[in-house]
Amino acid sequence: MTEVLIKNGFVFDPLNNIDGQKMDIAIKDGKIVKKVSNERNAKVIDASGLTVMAGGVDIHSHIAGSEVNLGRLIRPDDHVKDVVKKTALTRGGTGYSIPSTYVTGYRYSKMGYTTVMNPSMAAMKARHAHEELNDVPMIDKASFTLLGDWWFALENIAKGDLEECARHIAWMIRATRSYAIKVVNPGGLESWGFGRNVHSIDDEVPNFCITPRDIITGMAKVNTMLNMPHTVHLHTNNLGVPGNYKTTIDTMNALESVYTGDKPIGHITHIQFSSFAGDNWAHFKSGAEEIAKYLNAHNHLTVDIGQVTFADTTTMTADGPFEFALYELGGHNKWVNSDVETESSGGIIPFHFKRKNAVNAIQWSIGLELSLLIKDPWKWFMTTDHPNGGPFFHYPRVFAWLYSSKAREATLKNCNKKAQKKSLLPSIDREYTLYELAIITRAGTAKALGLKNKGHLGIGADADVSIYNINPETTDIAKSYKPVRKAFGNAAYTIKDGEIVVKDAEIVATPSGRTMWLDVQTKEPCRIDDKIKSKFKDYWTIEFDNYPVTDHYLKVPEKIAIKASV
Amino acid sequence: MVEQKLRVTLITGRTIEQGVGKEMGKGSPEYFDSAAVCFLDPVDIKRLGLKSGANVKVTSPYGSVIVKAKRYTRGTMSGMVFMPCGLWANSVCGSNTDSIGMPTFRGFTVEVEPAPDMPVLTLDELLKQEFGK
Amino acid sequence: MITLTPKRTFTVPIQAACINVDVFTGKTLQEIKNLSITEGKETITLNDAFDITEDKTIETPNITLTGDFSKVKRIGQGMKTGEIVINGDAGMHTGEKLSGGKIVVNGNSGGWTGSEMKKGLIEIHGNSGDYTASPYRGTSTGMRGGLIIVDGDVGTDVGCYMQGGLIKINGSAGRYLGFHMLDGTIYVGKDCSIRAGACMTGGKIIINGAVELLMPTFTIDSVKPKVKIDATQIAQGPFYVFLGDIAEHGTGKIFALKATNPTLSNYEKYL
Amino acid sequence: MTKVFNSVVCTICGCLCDDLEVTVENNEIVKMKNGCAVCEAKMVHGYKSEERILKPHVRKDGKLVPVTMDEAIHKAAQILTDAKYPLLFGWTSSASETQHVGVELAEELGSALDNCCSVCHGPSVMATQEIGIPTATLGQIRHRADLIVYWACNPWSSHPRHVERYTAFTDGRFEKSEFKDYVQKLKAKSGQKKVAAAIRRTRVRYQPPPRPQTALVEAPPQTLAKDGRRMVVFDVMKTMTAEVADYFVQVEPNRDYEIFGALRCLVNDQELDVDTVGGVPVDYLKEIADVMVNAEFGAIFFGLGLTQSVGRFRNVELAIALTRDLNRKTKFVVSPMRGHFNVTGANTVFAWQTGYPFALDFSQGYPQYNPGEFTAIDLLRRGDNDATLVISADPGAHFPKGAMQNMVKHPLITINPDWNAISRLGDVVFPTQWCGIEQGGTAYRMDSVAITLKKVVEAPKGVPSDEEIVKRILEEVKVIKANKAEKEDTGKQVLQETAAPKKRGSKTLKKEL
Repeated sequence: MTEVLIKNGFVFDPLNNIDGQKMDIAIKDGKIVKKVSNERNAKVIDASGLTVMAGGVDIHSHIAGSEVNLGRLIRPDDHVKDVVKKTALTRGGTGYSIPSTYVTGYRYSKMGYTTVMNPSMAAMKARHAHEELNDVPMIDKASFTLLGDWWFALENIAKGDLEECARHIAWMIRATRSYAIKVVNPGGLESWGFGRNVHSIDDEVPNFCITPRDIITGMAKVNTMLNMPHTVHLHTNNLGVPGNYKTTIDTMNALESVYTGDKPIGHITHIQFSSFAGDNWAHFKSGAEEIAKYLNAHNHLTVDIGQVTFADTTTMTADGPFEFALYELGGHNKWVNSDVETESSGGIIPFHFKRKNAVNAIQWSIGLELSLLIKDPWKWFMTTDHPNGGPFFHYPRVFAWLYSSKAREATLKNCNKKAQKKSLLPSIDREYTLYELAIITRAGTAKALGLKNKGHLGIGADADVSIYNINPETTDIAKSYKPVRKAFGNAAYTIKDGEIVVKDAEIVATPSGRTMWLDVQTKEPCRIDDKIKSKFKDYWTIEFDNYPVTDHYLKVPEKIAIKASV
Repeated sequence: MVEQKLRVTLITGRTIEQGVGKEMGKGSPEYFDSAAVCFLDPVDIKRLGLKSGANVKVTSPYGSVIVKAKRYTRGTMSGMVFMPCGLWANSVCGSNTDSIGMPTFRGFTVEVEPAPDMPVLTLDELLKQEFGK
Repeated sequence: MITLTPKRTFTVPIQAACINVDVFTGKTLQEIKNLSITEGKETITLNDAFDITEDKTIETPNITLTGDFSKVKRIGQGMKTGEIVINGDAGMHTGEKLSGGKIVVNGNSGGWTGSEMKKGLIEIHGNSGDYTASPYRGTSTGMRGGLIIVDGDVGTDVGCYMQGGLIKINGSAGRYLGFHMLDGTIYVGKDCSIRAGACMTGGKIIINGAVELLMPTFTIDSVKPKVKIDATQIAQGPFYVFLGDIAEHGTGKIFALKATNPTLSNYEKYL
Repeated sequence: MTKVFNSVVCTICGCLCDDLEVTVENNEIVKMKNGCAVCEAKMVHGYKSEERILKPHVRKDGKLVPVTMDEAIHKAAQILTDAKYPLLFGWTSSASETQHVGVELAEELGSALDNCCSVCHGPSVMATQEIGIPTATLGQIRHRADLIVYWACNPWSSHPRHVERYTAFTDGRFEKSEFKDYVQKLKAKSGQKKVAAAIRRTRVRYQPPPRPQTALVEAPPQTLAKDGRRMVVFDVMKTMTAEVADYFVQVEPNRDYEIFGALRCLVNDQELDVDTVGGVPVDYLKEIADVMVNAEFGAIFFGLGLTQSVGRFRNVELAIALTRDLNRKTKFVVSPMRGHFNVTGANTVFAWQTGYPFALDFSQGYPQYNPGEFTAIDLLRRGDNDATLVISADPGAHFPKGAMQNMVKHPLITINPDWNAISRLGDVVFPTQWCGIEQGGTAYRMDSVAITLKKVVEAPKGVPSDEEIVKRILEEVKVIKANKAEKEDTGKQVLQETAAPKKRGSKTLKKEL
């Protein structure tokens, strides 16, 4: 493989404490090395005057799977607005809110992102998710399995047998070729099986003698027992309900009860949707201050935001009851619900976030308030919960709102008047630096995910690099936010595993990218006896032998071996 | 009283026999026996003065075909006839789709009349007649 | 005036959204000839398919199409100003998303004619296809304004999700006329097939002929002697007035002429 | 040598039953357990019938003659590149891996691309695009549903094990089936094997527990008020399925839409101005609406009776709207009874690659979608195409005559394992392996759960998989296109060289070209 030398760039590499120093980055055989063997044989990129960062790592973006594809399928009206022509090198496709797989890969790469986590995969439909991920080129990816309402887990937690639960989950992580445990509205999805929901973390889940609190703490403990690289990835109860910030704080407290003090115990995802105050939609308010205060005082959690970007998008989540509640609010012509037996549910509603709508504008404000009020950038990460808050290719807009108060003002000015009055944003003058941006988009996410070779440019790291046309010496990014925003959307170079894949925002190579999965080995393997098999037959409608995903479904698999402590 | 012709609504669809037949092969006798038929209500069979198994001609605005008449005994369906989907039924189905891609497969009016002197064509004969190949 | 005449009989469909006054304006004849269109999968120039001449003495119509254009799709798509006259049949998507100007078809017009139209006028002196004035798949915003006049009959699903404007059909109408209509007016000079106004929540459908079968989800409101079609035209009744679609809690109105609809008289007992 | 394969997947209908036990002797399936009659016909008999295609054929002077694979591939690629607007149709009996390559081929060609969905549940997909769909995987229904409605479908014939595996005749965690016990008792009584086989073949019409006649009567029968899982059938005629249902409602043909509309009003406690709808008294529908509202978990399955009769996708749309309305009162789901075993896969694969599930066109370089414009039947009806490739489908037997007559006017390429109607009509005929018997792959069940198909026997020598054929055609198309472009380029160069002495700007020349 050819060697690459990136010369004289301003490097931002927070995991190695490099803050904009001018230096060279050398690449050999897909890894970062100290120096190239011979500069004359290496491909030299003159990065003088450019910003160099590790490739972006997205911690939460729904890019593939049954749910995503169903969303794609129901929105021809969305695709027809955004078509992508085939070229000699790249495949054609469509956008907008849920781009087709190839377009997803190309657009991520154009922004300098090289790793994306697909955070919601129903175990039974894992095969589909992996087939689809194979068609997302340019990026490395991994999926999180929905396990919070899996009958096996609920029964074992109710029994108090967490070790057995852990063994089952280890089996499931392997069987679905997954990377982390995802818990969505714990207990709520099971209740939704009969059209109901849970409304606090201490409501009982019908038929299972268990509460959401039991599930949350049980899963967090299981996660620790299994030595998973990432924490439990949690979508809270009561998501999207006014006043839900209290439930969120209850949840965070519950997680604290199992915190052992070394590394974070949980990750609360798209927390913007869980930081609502006010008693009802008419009195809808931001709960960002309370949540940020809590997070500033505690160290057991990480969060991502789920920023709203004002787009005609498509909301999709495994939280079926939430989507139904959204549908009930009216004004939606399409509603999809898709329950998955013994495991999960799902819902989809196309949704247009509008500046002039008070609730939407406040939601936008909540996301930014959280981002700016949480002091430590290692605790929170930037996402739009693609496509829920807005499509992922709107990230540069979000960056601009973070590094430029001028950009925030410009958007706020066009928002709903009531929302403007309620917004805390005018009182906050924090502006993110490039160093901090590198934390919330790559270094922090890679760390939270336990991806040792990603998110930084130290020796031995994967040679995933993005180079942006931003000169930190000559540009005041906060003032001239527009060109910088443009630069973030159109990488000067993206390098994936040592190969230049994007040059001047044009795709120049289309590698496949790897699919990472955990081979979790428990000391005592999960017992698969006839009893379990017969239970399996009772619970699912497919045969035990046909359930696990085989290697055939991973185009470029990257197995990560994990030794569990049970 | 015996009638010359009946104007009825045609329904096409699957039967398990046709399902078995198609899997045995389109040229198989099972397929021919199960697909080149038309089910009528016993009352309608009587009105046409037919016996079960007699040849009938089914005609629609889109074409006509000879098939064997069979009695449908499971429930009343006077005014309707049922043909298993397949080449024979499709000889009378229309290509109009109301601009959604689905042709006129069922729920349209056809005429059924006895055709004692006309043979039921086999798959190959029918292909030759309709498409010349 | 630019005149286009087909050079040959087309067998595969042609996509030619560039046949549009906005596009032609400001271009020389040579530039117009070089505009690219597709014939099936092949990209060709306008000149490959059509004989193109210019007559600078005539201003309106800006474009005249003479011959069989039934395989030519998207004529005048998204046009804002000017006038196109088609002396022959027009293909699918003619005048789609029209936001001004005028299109006259002296022949029949294909499906999706005037789809998602905003403003302007489309006159069809023949029949018009399915989905006339109806939006694209999965879209719930239909025709917003303007006027469509059809001298002949129309196909099925005409005026779906209509939000404003007027469709005047002098012939008869197919199934699902005014499906999910929100506002605006549809007038049918002759008969109307089943399921007119299904799922409508607003607007009005005036049927001057026989209604094949009224949806059971409509309820009779009154009998009115006449009804306004637009500011200048009035349809003479008496008309039965039905409200619906109650399954959608709608308040759309169907006006069915009493004289041609004796089967609807059994609704009178509820008045 | 005998080998027994377990958990083999059936490749007939959208149920994708994956519990077959297949016995193979000397590379031949000799026995199959657990499958339905149709499955047995295919897996034990049909797949090895004499009608198998073993060699590629090309039509020469009106007769199909065997040729080499290379010749057939080249001929097919030549036809497709020469055509102005080819159509690629079928795909639903192929594994999703093949469908995957199919999209690439269509994109490379700039052709139209459609799958059999357009003549079965395309309308259901379109209805979903209009208003979404509340649905669930089949197991969810098995575990929870206490009311099963089969509307305009006859699973007993088209999905023979649907009732037994997923709905009325099976037990779930929260819902028991009285039928299951009954079936089991019957099995025990008269020798398990014999009866099991009989039930599978659906030849024996065993009588369920005594109940009132299910013809139209004034008062609804008591069975509807009973506890436990109930099964209701709406259809235009009394089918096998209707016979075993607790309750059968015979509706007039083409009046489903009106009945759905009426039911929606009744579910929302509104009054109607009419007495009967679609041949069913309104009082009767009121009772049904009550039963629906009072169900804990209801499931509506609908079939081609809705998608093929007058109204087509609008019928489905209203079925979904009814389900949505019912969700305000209780939990309800609705699901189409997808036909071909991988028709859902075709929709799924097409959708993730292009955004659209069927009725595609690539002539503009990007995918376009519009049923009615790019669906196979409409293209053929209008005569828009000048060449067709049909893969793993038999439009010869399942398209209306008018459409087929336009198809056979132009060159036709077919890829099918046996001499079905379309292969007999083909101009270039490829042999291929039976998907799910001689080759593996992935298929999507009707509730879009992906399942891995198994290979149990070796294909006859020289018969490739359809994936390989499509891949080779794609490569050949690329080669032909490259050669063509090269020729044009040399043509251009010659022109430029001759033009050069005249000192004309090459830019203007290029423009003219």
